[in-house]
Amino acid sequence: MNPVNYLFLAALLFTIGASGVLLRRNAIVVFMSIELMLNAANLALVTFSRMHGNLDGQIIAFFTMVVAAAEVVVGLAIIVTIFRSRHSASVDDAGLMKL
Amino acid sequence: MSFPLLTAVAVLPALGAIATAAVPAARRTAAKWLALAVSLATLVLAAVVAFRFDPGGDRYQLTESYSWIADFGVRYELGVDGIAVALIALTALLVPFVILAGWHDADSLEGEEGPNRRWRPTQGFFALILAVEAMVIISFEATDVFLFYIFFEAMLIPMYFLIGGFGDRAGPHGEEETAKQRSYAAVKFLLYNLAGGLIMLAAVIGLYAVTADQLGEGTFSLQAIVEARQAGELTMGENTERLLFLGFFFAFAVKAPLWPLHTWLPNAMGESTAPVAVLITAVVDKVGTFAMLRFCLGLFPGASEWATPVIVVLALVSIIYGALLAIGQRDIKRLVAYASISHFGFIVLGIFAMTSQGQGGATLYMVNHGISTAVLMLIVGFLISRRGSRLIADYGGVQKVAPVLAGTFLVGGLATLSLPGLAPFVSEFLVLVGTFTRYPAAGVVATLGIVLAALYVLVLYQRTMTGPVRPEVERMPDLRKRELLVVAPLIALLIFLGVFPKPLTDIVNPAVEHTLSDVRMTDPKPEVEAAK
Amino acid sequence: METSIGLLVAAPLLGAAVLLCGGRRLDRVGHWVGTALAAASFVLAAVLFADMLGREADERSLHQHVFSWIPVGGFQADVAFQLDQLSMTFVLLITGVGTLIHVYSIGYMEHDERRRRFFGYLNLFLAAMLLLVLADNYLLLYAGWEGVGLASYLLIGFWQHKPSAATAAKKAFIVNRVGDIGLSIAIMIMFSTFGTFAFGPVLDSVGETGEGTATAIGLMLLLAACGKSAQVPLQSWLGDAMEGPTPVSALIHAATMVTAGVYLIVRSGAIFEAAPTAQTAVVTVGAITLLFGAIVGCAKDDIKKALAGSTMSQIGYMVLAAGLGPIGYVFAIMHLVTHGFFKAGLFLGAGSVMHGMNDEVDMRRYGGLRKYMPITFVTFGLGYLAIIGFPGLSGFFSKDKIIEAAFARGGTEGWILGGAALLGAAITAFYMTRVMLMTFFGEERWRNAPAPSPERPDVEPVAQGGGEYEVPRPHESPRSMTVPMIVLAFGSVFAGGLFSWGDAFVNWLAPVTTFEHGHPPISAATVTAATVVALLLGVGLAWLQYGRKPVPVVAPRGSLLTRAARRDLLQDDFNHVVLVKPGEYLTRGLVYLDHTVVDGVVNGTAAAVGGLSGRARRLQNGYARSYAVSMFGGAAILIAATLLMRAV
Amino acid sequence: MTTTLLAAASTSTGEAVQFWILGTVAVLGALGTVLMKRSVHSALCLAGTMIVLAVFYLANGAYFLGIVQIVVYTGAVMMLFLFVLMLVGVTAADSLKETIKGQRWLVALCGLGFGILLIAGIGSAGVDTFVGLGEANAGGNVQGLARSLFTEYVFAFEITGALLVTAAVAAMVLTHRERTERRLTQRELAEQRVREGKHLPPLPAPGVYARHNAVDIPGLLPDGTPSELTVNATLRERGQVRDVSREALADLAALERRTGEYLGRNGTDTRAVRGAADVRDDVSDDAPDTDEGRAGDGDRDRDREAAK
Repeated sequence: MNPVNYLFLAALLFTIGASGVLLRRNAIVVFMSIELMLNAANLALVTFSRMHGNLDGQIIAFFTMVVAAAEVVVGLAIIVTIFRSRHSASVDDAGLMKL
Repeated sequence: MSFPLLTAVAVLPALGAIATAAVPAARRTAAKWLALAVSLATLVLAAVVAFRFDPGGDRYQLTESYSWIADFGVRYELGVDGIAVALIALTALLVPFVILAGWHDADSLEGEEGPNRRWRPTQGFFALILAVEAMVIISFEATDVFLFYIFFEAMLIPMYFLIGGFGDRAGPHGEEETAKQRSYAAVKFLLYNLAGGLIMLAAVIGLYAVTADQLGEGTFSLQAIVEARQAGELTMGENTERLLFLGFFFAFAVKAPLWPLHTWLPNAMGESTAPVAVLITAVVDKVGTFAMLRFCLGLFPGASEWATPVIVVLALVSIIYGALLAIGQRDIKRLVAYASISHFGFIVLGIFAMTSQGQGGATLYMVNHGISTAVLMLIVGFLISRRGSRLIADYGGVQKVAPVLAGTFLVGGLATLSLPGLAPFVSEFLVLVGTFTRYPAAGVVATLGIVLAALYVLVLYQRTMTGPVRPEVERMPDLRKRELLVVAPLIALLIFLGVFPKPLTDIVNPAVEHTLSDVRMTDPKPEVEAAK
Repeated sequence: METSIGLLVAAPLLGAAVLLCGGRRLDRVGHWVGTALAAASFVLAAVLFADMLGREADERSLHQHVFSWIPVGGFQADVAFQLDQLSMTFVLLITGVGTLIHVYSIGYMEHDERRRRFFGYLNLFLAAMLLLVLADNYLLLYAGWEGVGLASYLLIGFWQHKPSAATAAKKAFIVNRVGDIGLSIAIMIMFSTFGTFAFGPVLDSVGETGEGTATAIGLMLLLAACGKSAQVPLQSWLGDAMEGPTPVSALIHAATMVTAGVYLIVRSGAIFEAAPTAQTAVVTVGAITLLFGAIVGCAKDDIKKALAGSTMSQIGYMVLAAGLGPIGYVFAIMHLVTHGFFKAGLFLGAGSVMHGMNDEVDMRRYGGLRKYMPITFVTFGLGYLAIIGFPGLSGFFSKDKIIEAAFARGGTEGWILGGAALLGAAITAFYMTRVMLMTFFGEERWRNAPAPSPERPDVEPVAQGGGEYEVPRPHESPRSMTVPMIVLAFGSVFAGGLFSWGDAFVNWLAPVTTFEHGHPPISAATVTAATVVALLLGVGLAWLQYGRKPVPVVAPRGSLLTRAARRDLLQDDFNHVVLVKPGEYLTRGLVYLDHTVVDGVVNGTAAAVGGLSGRARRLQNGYARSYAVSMFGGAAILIAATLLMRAV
Repeated sequence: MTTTLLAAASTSTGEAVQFWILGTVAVLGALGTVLMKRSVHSALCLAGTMIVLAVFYLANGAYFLGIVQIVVYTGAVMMLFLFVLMLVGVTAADSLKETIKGQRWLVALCGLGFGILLIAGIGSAGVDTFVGLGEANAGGNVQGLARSLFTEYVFAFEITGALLVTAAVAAMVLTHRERTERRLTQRELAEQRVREGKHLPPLPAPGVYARHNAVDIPGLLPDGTPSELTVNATLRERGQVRDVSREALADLAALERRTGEYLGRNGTDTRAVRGAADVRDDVSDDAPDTDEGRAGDGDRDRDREAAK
């Protein structure tokens, strides 16, 4: 098989993740979907690094992970705070922008 | 580098505006006096400019030139030719009278509470007037297209606040409705001019692109472009030139309201106080016609020639249309506004007649119309401030109770209908002759305008001033000292320029010759000489 | 001597400036100042006249270049004066009659608190009129032309509190403006043809251009003349102009201003000679107007309006003569001068009558006044004899010559014109006699209260309890009024004889306005005889109708023609239907159009944009997820774009 | 495994097999993450996918990343998720019913379009020759990463470090709640209870009058009705309250009746029966919402005490 399939898989996962972000109202699940997207991206990066035979792709993937970790920490903290304040983790309820 | 005189003329009122705005709230009268002093100082400086200007000298004088935004070749370039000098003088001359006439206009807003209470109205009013003066003057001086554009647009900001913020209460339909109308007028003014300005901006950028494309690095400098064009280095494509021309012309046609882009003027002049109305029609709008002369003709001679027939027709329509609508008005201020539209038609006609008489006449017309409209409008303002109504029908027999007011009003009116001996006659006749020598038919049609002018002026005078005295005007006081001080000098000037316009023509003529040479036009030869 | 020409204009101008700007403190002396300055310029004129007589015929034309007025490119307008015999004649007439009328006004306006301003306006008029006749180019003449128009506007509307006066003034000015279009267009044509509009060059080189141009200029000048001189079709304002104070009617609307048209035509004679069509137009207008005015004059019961009609018709004679070319110019001017004397006299007389009759103007309420105001009667009578052309009085000489010249035009045209002129003479005799009889003879109809009449619906009969009617006490006017009348009467008696004494006037004017003897198909004696017969006929008819049987106080309904004539032969109605009404509709329509269409388009656009954004607003529903969807879609589109880019 | 890392256009069949199997798992896991009703399940699915991805990393020669993936993601991040889920409420299952009009269709459209385009893009990218990580990983994958990480990416690395610190601080700041008011004393708490009309005396022990004293059997009140209060709240939560057997109730009722006849008064029987019925529905509808039940029991007991 051609390793490019990894890329197709990545694309698939990314799309699923994106749809998840758009479909789910529970902030935590939305977050998970984002993680899914990030991971898909990482997979692609890793595959690229293999494709081009240098490690930069992996480096970027590494950074992605770190940043993702940071983002998760902050994001979840925010979710918790929101949940505390309005007893709901639904992204639709956080609608102060709404007219 | 000698003393930057032109910058000084423009900057002085600007500083004055800031200073006036900074006057503490309690010291209202001080602010008024400060503003008046600054405007008079500006007048002095403008006079110095006029004297330092040598009609026989080269085209642009007292020039200043610094690089401003080097990356886009934008320069801070100032320079005046005869036309600019005349108009700067006009502006500097009118503003003190505007300030004096508007001495008490902002008082009613002081101590205003509730929704429409404003922050230090008096200081604001006079500061804004000075700001407008500064911007108008610098846009008369700018020889860099971009610089001009900036102030051409910036002018709108203070004007917007002057119109929207300080209209008089004397509306025909009660205070509530008047306030609504006023904000409508202000917004309309802003939108119309912004629309024009934005289209012009596109053209300005286009111009830059063309120069950058052809001259290596782009420039906005009027002189540079004109020289390049005359040297044959710069040759715009026919369509490009026409599009750019239209872009510029549209903006100027809105500013100097040309039919059918005129409808903002009656609202703006109707709703704002008389001094502001004078500022609009006598000073700000002149920038439009001035720019037609300096930029449209200077930058796009070919396109100007191409567009002339249409523009001449539009000008004729404006003349007749404006006059007819003036006859049909019930509101004195709107009447004056429509009269102005008719006069702007004459100015544009003169400019595009492409004859020395036409353009010289147009330039004189700008000055004379400025003065005559100022006289008429300010007196109308005094009249309205006495009776508190703008409707013609509410007056009658004023002449009996306030003869001086009526007399000066009549003089203003006669100037508006361009009676010989008063300044506007000179310019109007020059425009007519200039037009006739190139487009006889247009000249004849335009001549009808003088009958219609007589009609609306005299009907106005008859309805308001003559006839039996109406009870409402019985107690009307005659002109006060301050008001007479405003009107008398202007009338004197009208008569002087009507009898002896030579000083003005001497300054203007060479500039007009230059403009004509830009468009490569010469006056048509008289038939008989041609025969010889 | 040249340098002093400007003073002629300057003196009354100074007076006007002083009186109008002087303020109330001049109220006491104002009228004296005005009169003095008018007189001053008359004296100066006389001096200049003497000086001119002292010189050879061909050196009599003086020029004074004061300053360059409007120098723009090839357009050079100067303030420069030209004083030749023609101008001199006018200057003398204007200053002379003007001064007399100043004097007269001192008495006439005694009780008016705005007398100072009145004299200011009179001086302004003198200045403008002198400028008109002294100008050496058409543009300066135009300035004077409009100036007199302004003065007449101010003076007609002098009693501004009377709406009728204000309206009449406005009407006069606007109708004149219509004429002014002609003058200004004429000047434009001159400039574009000759490159100048100074009398000398234009009139010399008019031959070099085509007849078409000349005709155009001529017709335009004629239009101007019609406006100023109240000729058909622009005559409608003169009747209403009688709303002004009587001295004004005498000076402006009889003696001087209304004759400016004649001056213009005579001055531009060369142009008309180069354009026969234009000449024909001129004579036609003249002929029509002289009949028109005469007919109107017959029907009016208002004494001033009757005289106005007669003015119209007399100017018709002048225009007719001026249109005849070299054979007529001189007589046009001659009639103009004599008419200046006797018509002014008649008006002053009328004024004096009104003065004594509590400003009553309806002749049907006069009658038998000769024994109450003898001086007025005599002077008025002399004027009357002069105007009907009673042999030996000035009117006779001038009018007779014009009729002769009219016949001399030759061909059927000559016969028609001559006939019209003769008929006019007869009618003149008729209506003047009518005026005379109704005013000074017959029973005293003013003794009992007025009854409403179709002419004057305003007066309500005393029967159903109106105000108490106090019987007027006719009395002779003060000396300041009678003296000018007497002087003018002298003028109207002797001027004609003086002028035709050895063709003095002809020789005087000939160098300026070329002159040649006309050769009528019938001998001069016959013409004279015919004239006399015509005038006797007219007088006789008038006597039959107004002398023999008493004049009814309430005007009879009268024949169709009479009723039409009372309404100025329906010309006002005509203007109203043809011009005023459509104009009103047009303006109303345009106001509506401007609001709905021109403005509507803009407002419509604004509304459309508003609505659109209202719709678009719905997209911003505040759900983070739907924003995310749009982002996602955007990303998809971006990819598609890149793919396409690569595909291309 | 090293073989696969050499330059090649295709991989070993082993890797192929592994890819197809695990790839399916990964996709299923992803779908599960998105579609599961309870977020706990989503979390678990995600974890699964991540592990699969870790394997793929290893297969792609990214050994370090593979490990990091397992440690950081499946280890740290997913645990974090689960903790938060606990905080928010494990049992909470959110409905998948869409509230925004047309959202679903839009998502479907965009998702399909996006996916297809992306895959088409990759397909058209024409990447068939793989350099492979042979020489890149020659000096060892970790060393290689470390080298470039601390040489050319050192700056980015430092910044990332700063980011992490900031994130940690941020998390603390966000979640830490400053106590604004003074801690309440015993007395105040008691007063508060009184004010709120809560159950004042200590709760009764379970198993009173019971056949046996198991904790999951409610004690009976004097009239024989079981009092939920006596059962541990957690058990109540879980709905694991065992009820007193019917016959016991029946006997109790009979005894009551007899004593009633003996004493010559009646009326309590009905009460007893109703009580029995009460137990039924009490138990049944206590499960879903706890507060209601507790409150109801609270005041019922109270009027019992009043009767005593």
